[in-house]
Amino acid sequence: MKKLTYFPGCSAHGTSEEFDHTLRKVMKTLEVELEEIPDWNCCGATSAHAMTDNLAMALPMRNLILAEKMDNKTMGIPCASCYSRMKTAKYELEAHPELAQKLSSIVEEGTFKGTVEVKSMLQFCYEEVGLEKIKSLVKYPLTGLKVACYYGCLLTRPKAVTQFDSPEYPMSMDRLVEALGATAVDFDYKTECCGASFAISTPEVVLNLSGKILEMAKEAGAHAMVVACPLCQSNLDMRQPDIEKLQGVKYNIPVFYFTQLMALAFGYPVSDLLPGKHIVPIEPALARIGETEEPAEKVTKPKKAVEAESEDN
Amino acid sequence: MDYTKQIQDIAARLFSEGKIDVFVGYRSTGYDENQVPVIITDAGEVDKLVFNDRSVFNLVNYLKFEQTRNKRVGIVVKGCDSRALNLLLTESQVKRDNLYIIGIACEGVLGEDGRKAQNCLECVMPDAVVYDELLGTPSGKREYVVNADILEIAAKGLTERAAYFEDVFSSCIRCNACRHSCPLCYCAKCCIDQDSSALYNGSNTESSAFHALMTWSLHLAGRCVDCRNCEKACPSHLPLHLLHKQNEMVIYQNFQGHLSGLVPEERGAFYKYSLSDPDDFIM
Amino acid sequence: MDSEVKNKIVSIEKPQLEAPADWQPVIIGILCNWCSYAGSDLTGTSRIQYPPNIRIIRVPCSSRVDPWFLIKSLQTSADGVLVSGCHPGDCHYITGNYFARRRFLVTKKLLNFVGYHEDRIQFSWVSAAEGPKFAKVVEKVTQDIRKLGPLHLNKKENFNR
Amino acid sequence: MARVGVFVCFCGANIADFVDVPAVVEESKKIKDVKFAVHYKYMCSDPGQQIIKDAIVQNRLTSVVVAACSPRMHEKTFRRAVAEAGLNPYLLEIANIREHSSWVHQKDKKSATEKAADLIRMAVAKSIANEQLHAISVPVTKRALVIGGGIAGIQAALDIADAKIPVVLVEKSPSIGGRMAQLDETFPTLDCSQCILTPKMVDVASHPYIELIPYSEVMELDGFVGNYKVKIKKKASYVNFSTCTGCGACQQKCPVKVPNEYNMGIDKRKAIYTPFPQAVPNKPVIDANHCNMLLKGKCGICAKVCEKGAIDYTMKDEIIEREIGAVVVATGYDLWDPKPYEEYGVGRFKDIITSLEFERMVSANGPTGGVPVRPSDGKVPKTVVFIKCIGSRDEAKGIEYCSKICCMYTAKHAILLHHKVHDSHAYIFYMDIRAAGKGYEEFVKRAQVETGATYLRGRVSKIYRKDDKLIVRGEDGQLGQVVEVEADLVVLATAIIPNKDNPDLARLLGVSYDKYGYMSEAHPKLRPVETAKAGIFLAGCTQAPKDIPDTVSQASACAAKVCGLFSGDTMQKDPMISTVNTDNCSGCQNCIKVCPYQAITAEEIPVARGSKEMRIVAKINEGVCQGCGSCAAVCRSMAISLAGFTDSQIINEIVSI
Repeated sequence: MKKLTYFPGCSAHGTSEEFDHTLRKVMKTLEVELEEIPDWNCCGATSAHAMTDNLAMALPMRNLILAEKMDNKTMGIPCASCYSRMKTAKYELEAHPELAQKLSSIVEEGTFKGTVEVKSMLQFCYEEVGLEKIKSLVKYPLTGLKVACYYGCLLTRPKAVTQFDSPEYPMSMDRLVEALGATAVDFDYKTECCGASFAISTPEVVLNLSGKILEMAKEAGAHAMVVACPLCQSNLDMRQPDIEKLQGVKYNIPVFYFTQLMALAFGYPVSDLLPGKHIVPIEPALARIGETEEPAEKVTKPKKAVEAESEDN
Repeated sequence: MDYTKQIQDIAARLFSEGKIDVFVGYRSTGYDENQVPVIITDAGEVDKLVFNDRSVFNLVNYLKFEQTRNKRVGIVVKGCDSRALNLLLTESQVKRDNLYIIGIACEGVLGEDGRKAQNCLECVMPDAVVYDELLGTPSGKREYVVNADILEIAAKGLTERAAYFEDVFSSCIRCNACRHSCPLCYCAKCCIDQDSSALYNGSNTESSAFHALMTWSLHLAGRCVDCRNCEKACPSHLPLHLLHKQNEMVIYQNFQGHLSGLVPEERGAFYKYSLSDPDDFIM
Repeated sequence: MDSEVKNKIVSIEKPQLEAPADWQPVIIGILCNWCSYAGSDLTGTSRIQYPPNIRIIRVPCSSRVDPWFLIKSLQTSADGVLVSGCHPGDCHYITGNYFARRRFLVTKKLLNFVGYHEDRIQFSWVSAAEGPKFAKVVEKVTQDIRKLGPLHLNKKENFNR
Repeated sequence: MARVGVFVCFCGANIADFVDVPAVVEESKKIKDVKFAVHYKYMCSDPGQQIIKDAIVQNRLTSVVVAACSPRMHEKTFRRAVAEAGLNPYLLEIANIREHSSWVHQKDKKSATEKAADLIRMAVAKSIANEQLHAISVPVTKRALVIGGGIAGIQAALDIADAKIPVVLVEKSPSIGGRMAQLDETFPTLDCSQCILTPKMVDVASHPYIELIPYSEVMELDGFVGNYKVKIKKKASYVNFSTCTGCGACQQKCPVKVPNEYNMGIDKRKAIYTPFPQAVPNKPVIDANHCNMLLKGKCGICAKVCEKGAIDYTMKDEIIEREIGAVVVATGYDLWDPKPYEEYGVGRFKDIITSLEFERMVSANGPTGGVPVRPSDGKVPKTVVFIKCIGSRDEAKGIEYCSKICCMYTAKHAILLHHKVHDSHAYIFYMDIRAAGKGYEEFVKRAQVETGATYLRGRVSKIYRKDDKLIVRGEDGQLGQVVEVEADLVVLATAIIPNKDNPDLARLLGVSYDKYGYMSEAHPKLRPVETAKAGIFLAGCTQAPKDIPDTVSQASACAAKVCGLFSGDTMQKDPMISTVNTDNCSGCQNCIKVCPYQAITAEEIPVARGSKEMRIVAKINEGVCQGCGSCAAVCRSMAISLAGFTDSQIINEIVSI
């Protein structure tokens, strides 16, 4: 059993409960034990780093120090914001040891050593678990489901800090959902801005930007979108009715966390996806699973599916 | 280790066959058990020759003198001596055809204290590497060990070292015996003797000794074979081997394990290079 | 030499001579004509500023530098020496700097062995295009030497007097 | 007794503003042996030089120190002046108080002044040890090597050959012509590239003084100016050029198709091919990496169809050696790969092409017959977006410099697009329009006014697909708005980078190159075509990005330099070389090992005059020695000394500080 230091972040206990919930299920299947950091604190996103540099470093530094005390190589973070803060802090503190020195007067938990790797859960699945393993565990391939993978702004940027995937046209999530059997459509808007933190101050900005993303996803032929960030999810999902009202079109594009699709493919029931948390109903998209476009394929495919099922039983 | 008889026989044979004009060997001083080098020109003198663990001097030094120059010479060489000879051959100072070399598979010679000499304990190649005839049983090449004195000095720290070497350099009387006794110091005119040279200013102050000894040791860096003729010749008993061994260590550790004179035709470490030489000390 | 010993060597310095308040380190810079001297010229044409303590001597190639130039420098006039040449592979004379590199390493270590701080003699590769790098190198060397203090006071022999 | 004169230059304000020149002169006067010291506003000027000459005569000076700019700048000038006053020119030393003092210590006049005085003290000390030297005459091989057969190489070769000097022209590919042969029409006159280039190519092939060696590369260069020896690898062409008639039957029948480099891979060529119909020489070569016969031993069709029996599969690479006196390097440029522009979808969207691909499309002999088409569906594009500065002036993704020609060729592309597709519209995103050159600004105006191309000042931030269009989103900086253009085709004006082999070639030739890989000229303004290595010259984009007029001028300049070099039967060589004092030489021959030029040999001389006994000493070939001083530094007995940089000179400098 592999062990992973886990930093859930505030949204995992609230708005993105379904992310956390399915993540824990999926990790169980992948034989990864999540060890939550005891007494973790706010990552410092938005408010802290918008106001004071020291606090923006000190908050994640404390988490990093706590994580270093645990005996694992890697610290996994589901939320892209938390990930970005943590990763940036690690990068800065390593580059400027004098900063760590200075902040040690605020953080009493110990000294920063930089021994723990910080990874987003997507990166962890992609790099440490591996697509091969994920593929081997798929019980119900998501064949027929076309999804647009949306990475948002922080998962792969800035490149110097994240050192993961392409900053402009990443492919890791696309490859992951393809391993689950779904089809990842070519999606040119996968790293465009969703409006993120303007959600409260200037919602129109969010509606415009997220609206464009949905439009392009639809254009690309996606049944659903897949994300790895709670803020992306809430902007695209929760605001979809408002966007539709503004633009006068109907999208009906549910927005999944990649872990939800993994859970589904690994054989967990739909109820484990916490469908109640979604504003846009997920059922129409899920109904696409098993659908095939070319009639020629229809003859062969069910046969394989039957075989696969009989093996499972 | 006593090859007195064999060497006497060989020398007698060489003289009788007319193969050599002179023979360079060791003779006993008759005082304690000390030996000195001897150059004999006649078969009748061969009974002077001795060889045992008191045969410390590197006879190769005598190949640069008038008595042996351009003559056919028979000579006795131990491992270290033969390495120096190898270098002299490479640097065209002697002709191989003129030499009859009696190589010794050396078991180590004794130091002044009557115990095995330090350089013999640390010797990397006790067997002669160039010879016409080898006496004794070869024991083969040995692992390189860093000189114990170097480590001791290096561990001292800069201030102490500076003081230590200030003492060393100020004790030098610039007699140049070290140079005279070194088999590899054969220059027609030594750089530290040249009138025009800013190296030599006629004085034997600490600073000029420092300059001379440093330059001298760098001229031997990558060539010195650790025979310690210089140290034995020094009337001030300066630990000259420290400088040589320091250079030897740096060269061995950084330049592909270079050790002087082990291989025929191989020149000193400063006359070749490798693309992979250390570069990290350079900005 | 094991690293522990090595660390010790660089961390201790000769007893510091009491430097007068207005003491300025004297640094001799020996630069190869084709790369580093040209690079230092470029530093000038680019008006990049650096500390004024270095006195530059032009040689055709770093391979012209005989170790005793360095010994002589430290002994007579300089508190530190910088030798700079072309990057490996870029030597105007093809292989000069490779030979020089070997001598430099041995000389540096030997001087350190007899009591000179490693920073007293420094080396760099500066190409003709690396004006900014030259300034940085001089800055570093000057800083290092300033930290180490004077090597000799009242010993300054004037060649002409 | 030495009598040294010190001449301190103000260099206008360059030195005088940051160094107290009069104080420096006063300080210089205090130096023992200095008999004369003076300052002047411009020492290098005619009256300045006259001051030096007069002082030499009046004060019977034995050596001269000029404190001014870098010796790399004016050493020659002052040497000449000193010589004209009757003093040996090598008794001059320069104290570099401009580059090494006034320019780099501008905030500390006191220190700069002290340093200047010190530099002069060092130069005086050195000059006292200077010796009279005399330039060395060496014979010259009057044959030039030109590397690269693009327009630069062609022009240089023709100009040199027209002066009746034999030229060896080496070209890497099977035909000369280079990048210019790929162009359609050329700015700012829109004359057809082929029409002006191909006659020159034919001239090269038929010129009695040019030896064209195509499909070959330079392997080694030994020697020194006037006396180089070059080894050229002639790659196996597998076609016997002397029997081949160039009929083309082999190319028709060859079954193997390979992306066509000449057309930027838009169409295919065969494994046996001539790069383009107007190629010179117009003989095919077999691409060994793709030929079935050479790879698998099966096929042999070309040999079967060749009536002349010119195909020879057993041909091997051949090494050709030539003795030459000078080299012109004209290796041209490559295009920067725009892959890092992921936000544009480079590599994902077929309808994004580079400007050279566009050039090939609009070219009359191009793969699409002169009409631009979309690679995705073959349709003729109506709206084309051109994006400039792709990789150029982009520190984050590309390179810092301006590629110089993109503004002009993009304007040309807009005009050509309009010519070929009348109802089309060009949008051009640009950072600046750099149109300095004769007729250049007018040409850009023409693109804007006549063609109606829309110039948008701003960067493109993203390109995405919508249906079969590419939506180009960028900023219109003048309106301060984000604009989106629905494009059928996007053309990227990718940066010029040096030929990827440049650094290797530079190392092989022994010339320096900059961080990008361009070879470095000896002086950016005054010696733009010479390298620091005597006898090696640079033409075209080997040195920096430039357009055809500049390239041709530079090539002709190279030719003039070569002709000048070859104007006499011998040439003067710097006397700063090593000499052996045989009295001190012990004959160890270690110096031979460190000499990079094999200039040292062992020589036997009598031990004493009249003696039969011999000893070995080192002997230096003064024609071959380049004066690096490696030997002098390793000579333990100080038998070797390097003129101009002797031990005493350097030690004098060291101890004078």
